[in-house]
Amino acid sequence: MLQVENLTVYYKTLRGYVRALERATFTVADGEIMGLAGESGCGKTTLGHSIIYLRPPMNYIEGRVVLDGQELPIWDMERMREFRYRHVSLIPQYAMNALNPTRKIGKMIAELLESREMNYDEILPELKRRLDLVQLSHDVLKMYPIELSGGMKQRTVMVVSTLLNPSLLIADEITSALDVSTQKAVCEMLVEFRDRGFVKSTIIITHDISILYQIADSILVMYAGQLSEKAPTETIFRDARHPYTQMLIGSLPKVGVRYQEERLRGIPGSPPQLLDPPPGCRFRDRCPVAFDRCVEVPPFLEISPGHFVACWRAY
Amino acid sequence: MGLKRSEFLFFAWRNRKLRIGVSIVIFFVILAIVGPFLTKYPPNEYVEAAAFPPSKEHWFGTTIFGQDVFSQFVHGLKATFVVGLIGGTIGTFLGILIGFTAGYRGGMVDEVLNMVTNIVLIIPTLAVLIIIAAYLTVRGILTESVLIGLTAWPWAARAIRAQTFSLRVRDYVDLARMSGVGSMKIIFGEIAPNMMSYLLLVYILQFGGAVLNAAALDFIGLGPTNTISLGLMMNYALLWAALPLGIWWWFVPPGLAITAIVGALYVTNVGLDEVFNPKLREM
Amino acid sequence: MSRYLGRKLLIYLLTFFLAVTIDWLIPRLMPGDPINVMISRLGPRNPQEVQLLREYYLKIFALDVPMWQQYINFWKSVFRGDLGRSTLFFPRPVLDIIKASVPYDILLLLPAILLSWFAGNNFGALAARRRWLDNTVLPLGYILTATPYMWLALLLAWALGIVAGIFPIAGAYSFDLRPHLSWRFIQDLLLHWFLPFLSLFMVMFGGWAIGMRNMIIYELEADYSRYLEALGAPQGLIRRYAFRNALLPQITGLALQLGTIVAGAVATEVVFAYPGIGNLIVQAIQNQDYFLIQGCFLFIILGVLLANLLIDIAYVIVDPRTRLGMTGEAA
Amino acid sequence: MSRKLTFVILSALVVGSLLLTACQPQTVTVTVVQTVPVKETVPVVITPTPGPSPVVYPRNETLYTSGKQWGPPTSWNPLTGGDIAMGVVGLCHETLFIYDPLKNEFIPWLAESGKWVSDNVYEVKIRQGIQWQDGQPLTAKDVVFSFEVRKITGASFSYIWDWLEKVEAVDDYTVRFTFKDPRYQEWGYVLYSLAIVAQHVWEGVPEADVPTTPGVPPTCSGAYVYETHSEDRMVWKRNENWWGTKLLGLSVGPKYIVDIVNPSNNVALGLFLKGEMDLSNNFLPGIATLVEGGYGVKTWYDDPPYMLSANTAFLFMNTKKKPMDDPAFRKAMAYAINVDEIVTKVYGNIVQKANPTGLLPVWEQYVDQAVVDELGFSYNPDQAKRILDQAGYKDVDGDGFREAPDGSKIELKVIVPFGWTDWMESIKVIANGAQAVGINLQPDFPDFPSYWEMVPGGTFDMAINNFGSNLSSTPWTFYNWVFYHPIQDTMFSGNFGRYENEEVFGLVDQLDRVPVEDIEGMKAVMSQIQRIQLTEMPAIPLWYNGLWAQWNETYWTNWPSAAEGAPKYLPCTWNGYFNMTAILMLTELKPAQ
Repeated sequence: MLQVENLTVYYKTLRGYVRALERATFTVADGEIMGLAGESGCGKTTLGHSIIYLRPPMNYIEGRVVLDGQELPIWDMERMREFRYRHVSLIPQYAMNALNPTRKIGKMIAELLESREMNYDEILPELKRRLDLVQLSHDVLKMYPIELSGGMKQRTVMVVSTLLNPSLLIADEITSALDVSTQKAVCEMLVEFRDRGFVKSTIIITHDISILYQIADSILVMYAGQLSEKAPTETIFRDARHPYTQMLIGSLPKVGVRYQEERLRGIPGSPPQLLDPPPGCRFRDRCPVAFDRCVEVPPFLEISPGHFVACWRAY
Repeated sequence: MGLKRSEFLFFAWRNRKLRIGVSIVIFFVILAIVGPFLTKYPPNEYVEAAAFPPSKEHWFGTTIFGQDVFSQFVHGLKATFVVGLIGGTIGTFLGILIGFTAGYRGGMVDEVLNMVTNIVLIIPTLAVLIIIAAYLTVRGILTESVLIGLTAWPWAARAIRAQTFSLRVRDYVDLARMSGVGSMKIIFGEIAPNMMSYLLLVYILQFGGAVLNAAALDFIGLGPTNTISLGLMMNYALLWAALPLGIWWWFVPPGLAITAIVGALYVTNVGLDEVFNPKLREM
Repeated sequence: MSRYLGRKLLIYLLTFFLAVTIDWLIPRLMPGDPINVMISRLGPRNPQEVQLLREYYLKIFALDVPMWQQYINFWKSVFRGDLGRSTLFFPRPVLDIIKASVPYDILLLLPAILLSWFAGNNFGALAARRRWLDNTVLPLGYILTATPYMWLALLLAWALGIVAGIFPIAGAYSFDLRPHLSWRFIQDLLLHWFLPFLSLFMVMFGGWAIGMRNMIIYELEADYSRYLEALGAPQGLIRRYAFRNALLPQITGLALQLGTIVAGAVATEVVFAYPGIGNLIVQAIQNQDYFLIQGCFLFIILGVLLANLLIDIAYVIVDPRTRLGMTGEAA
Repeated sequence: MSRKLTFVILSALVVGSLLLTACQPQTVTVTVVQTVPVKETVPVVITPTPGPSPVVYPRNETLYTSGKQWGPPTSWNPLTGGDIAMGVVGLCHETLFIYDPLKNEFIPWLAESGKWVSDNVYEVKIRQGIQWQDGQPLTAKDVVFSFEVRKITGASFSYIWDWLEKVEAVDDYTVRFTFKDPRYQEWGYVLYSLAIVAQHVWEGVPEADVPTTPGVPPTCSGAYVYETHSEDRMVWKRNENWWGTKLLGLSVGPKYIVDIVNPSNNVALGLFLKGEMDLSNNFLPGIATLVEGGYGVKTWYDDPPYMLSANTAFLFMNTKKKPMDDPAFRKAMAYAINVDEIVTKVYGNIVQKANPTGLLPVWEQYVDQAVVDELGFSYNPDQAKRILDQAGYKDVDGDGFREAPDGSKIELKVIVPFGWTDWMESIKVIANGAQAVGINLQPDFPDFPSYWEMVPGGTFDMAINNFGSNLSSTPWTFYNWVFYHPIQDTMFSGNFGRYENEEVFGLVDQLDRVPVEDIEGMKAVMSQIQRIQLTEMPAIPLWYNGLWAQWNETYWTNWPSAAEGAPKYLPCTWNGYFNMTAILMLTELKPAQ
């Protein structure tokens, strides 16, 4: 069970703070796979990363992250180290390059585990079982990353990241570099990992909502550093309340077709820049239904069980 | 890498390394230009008693023959910048030409050029320079600069080749190629602009390398035979026993200037790298 | 791996071929007639005498056959280890003279290159970790690497040799000694060796330290470092990986730097009158002893080629990517 | 990578290379270039003195010198006309006489006496009891052989056979020389310069190899035995059985003489200031300051010019080229050169300005002052301009430089070898002087071999040279150099400007035939030569190079100098100076303690 309260993280730049994430409050239940969607630069990666790996130029401003009842010291790189991997783990966007090119994979895992005071040999049987599960030969352990194909690397990273059965797994854009068939396999694996209890909760960060339709239990939509809407997947697709979510869904060409462009062309205008964002609802300028009230920041309210939205029109 | 000009200037000014490096270089450039007017002594004229330590009259003292060291110094500075400018330009130009061609054309052209580059890279530059320089009985700053430029390109060619290679396979270049844009247009329209910052860094390193190479050549006695340079000053100082006689003001300034200029160029290089490469930017 | 080394070997062979050919051309392209120099030294007084001497020397320098024959003969003698005779040190064979100098170059260059490489890399890695080191000592690295070799040599010779009077500033050993195996001689040898070594070491050290520092910073930003960090690996492990991976370009850098190092060694040897090849080649040039220039040039090329080969082998050992045939751009 | 392992390897390498250097055998090339051994021959080379050689030369028994060797020693063969190692003639090989230029007298050496028995017959008595270093006696037949062997092409002194008819041994210790053309002046020079070699060593050497074999270690008769050499030094060891001790009661002080190859002024001066070198025959810049500055540096004189004069530096002008073929132009050049500036600025007063005749101070008595007063020149740019104006050299095109009377441009170069720093600075002064009077003269510094190809080859415009103007027993050597004749394709031995004048050539030849004792006769001839010289100005005497010699008394004392009571011998290790009394300097040196 992940509880995020009022989490605010800025980027420190030479020109001032970029308000990349503001007042994020939501929960992810045990066993829940939550999709985190939005345009590039909306703060979804910031949100994902700040839970596990908050480092400069990211700046912790305020808020709490509680995992299984225990507060994560996300503002402290050193203290946070203990929680990483065991409790929170990450499948990074750059999974293709995530493995040290000059170490054999088995050796790298061994060194990683030993650096966390764990015994590689004890974990090895389980590691092999999981390699079987993702249909990787055990020989992978004796290989260098360069000897693996992209898909193999991706699966290896998934196995490595979930090896210690973390409570929370953050999967960051894991499908963007893969072809459609591999994409599907990877997604199914994520579900399987959850089903087998390797991970409790999962956050999948993606700009590709169609992926989420297949595997996510719920979807959280972000816009310009703020949460717009969170609801079970079905609700989001059938009954989205935030105009932005509606436009996002509406802009999808067809469910299941891979969407390549980073920016959604269907929505006119572009998100405000976050260095000095305008007050009120940040979607206001692009919103077809904006009205006077929108100059105030809309709260992120639960309008029906499990359905949260931040829009004056939706309450 | 696609920094806008205003943005570039903004970050450039904010970067301390860049500020320091550029200031030092500019200082010496000004000294090289203005210096000759600050001294009333021609560089090789006997103006005063021998081996005077620095004084009000002779800021850097005099040589064992009674030549004004400051005057030689500022004239030598000028030569240093000429060598850096010409040698650096030729070296960079050849590097770009060969590196671009190899990286962009690929295939056999690349294979052959790469092999040539590797061969030239292995043969020690100085050994070749020594031979060429010994061959020329009359040598001037210009010849020297050209020689240095002609032998300094291989590493630049290799680096540029690698860069071009990575840019060549980018989507937008593919797109341009598919839509039938000519090679030259792609190189100068698509690839070159994306490499400008990189080329600037290469140029700075070539400049510094040329200055150091020239100093070494001059010092060994293969430099210009008809003018003064910083390397020659050190050469003369050694030949004329400035060490045992303790005439330190003869050999300290020229070396110091070279070190300062080249060092400042390197620091500028790092600063620029930080400006161009946001990952390295200081926050 | 065999493909990688095979390509390298081909390049080396081509380089060697080219170098020997250039080498052969040297005395034939250079201005001035080495034979005339020899004859004039003997000061003949009439034309018949000049003719006699000319024939005599043409034979000695193997210049009395047609060009193509000379070229073939040159290759033959290179493989026989016969580099002809020096005109400056006539009638000594060039190989003899070079053989007397090479030990000093090994003595000077090998420790200077290797020690500066190790020390520089370690220091650079340290600087990348400690901000204060990075900000205070690193500028020193920039200054060192921008220093002309001979200037540092002059400064050291002046400060430690002349002013402080601790070290001798010329030669490889004192003039009151004959080379022999004893502590006194070794001590004397080391005392003469130290300043040239130090000046080479310091300049190179600066370059390696800066290179390493920059590489480490790149590596620490690399994806695999971030992944490890996200998985809570301690800094120690991450740095270890970064160091190891940063070392690879530094090995390649060593190969690239060899040419510059040779140049630096020449200037340094001149300052300290150190009897290595560098000093020899400058003497040979000043006296237009083409056969000696030839010999020195060939030796330098051979040395650099050999060093490159060793570096390549070392590279293959440490970088799995080359071993697996995915050559990319290694050296 | 294991850093520890690398360190171990590294240390092993360092130690290994140290040992390698240490064990490097001191290559004494004992092999001889033996091409065609036709008959049973005695090898040139004899085994070095038996017994272990020391590895450390005791400082108080060793004399360190420098100045002769500019490159590593390569030849120990006194028969070669080329460069031989320091001391080969003088320390090792000896001559019949030695000559004392300060007293202008010949001192019998291997010879006991020598005299002209008729106009064209000279007879020498050899001392009895002289032994070669291998124990064989030195007799008249060695002397005869030493002259006969000079008939080989390429051997040094082969020219004596142009005027020598025969040499014969009258008995074991008497040699008679019969001349077809007795050249008394030149013969005097030969008597103290020609090295006597051992017949039993040299007769086995194939003729063709005689001028080229390095001949190491040499067998000689002198006070020193070859010890060792390397790239940067030549070491001699005292011959404890030297005949001089028995027969003359002389003994040389230093047990070892280590001659150091000049690496650079810098190194030489450094060693010298540290007392690691006893006698430096280098030109050391700044020596004046050191003498005055209490560094313990001693020179012949305590005041400028500090040194004796050894030779005259001339500016040669190529008289086969325009405009140097014009005496007026040459004369103008003489007036345009500010020699005083060279003397004071470049040399710091350690050299002296040359007399307009160029004759060295020891030959002062031969200068015809009346001629000099009438025709002599001195620095005077206005006079130079006047001469040029009168001769029609005018700046026609207004570029600041004069054109030749026929309107052609004048662009000239003055050359000296690169790295000869004092000369390099000097020609800058000369070029400045020439430019100041409107002659476009630029300094240029080719490498020595190029220089030495251009100068004898006659392809230069102007050049400084002093090679043959050395101190000797006769001013004839000086004039023979300035007016060397006949003019050939390659002028190796002087008259580089190729000045052609049969009258003066005849006078020089005539001087050669004046008996050595006939001072007045010599003066009469030389006065005529000087008149032509100063009128025609074929070459311009500039300054007297010093007999560069500076020493310190840390380890050796009783050095020769101008000081009262000091020995009056030449303190110089250059070629030819040991037989001009420098060997006697060694007999006077005393250890400091």
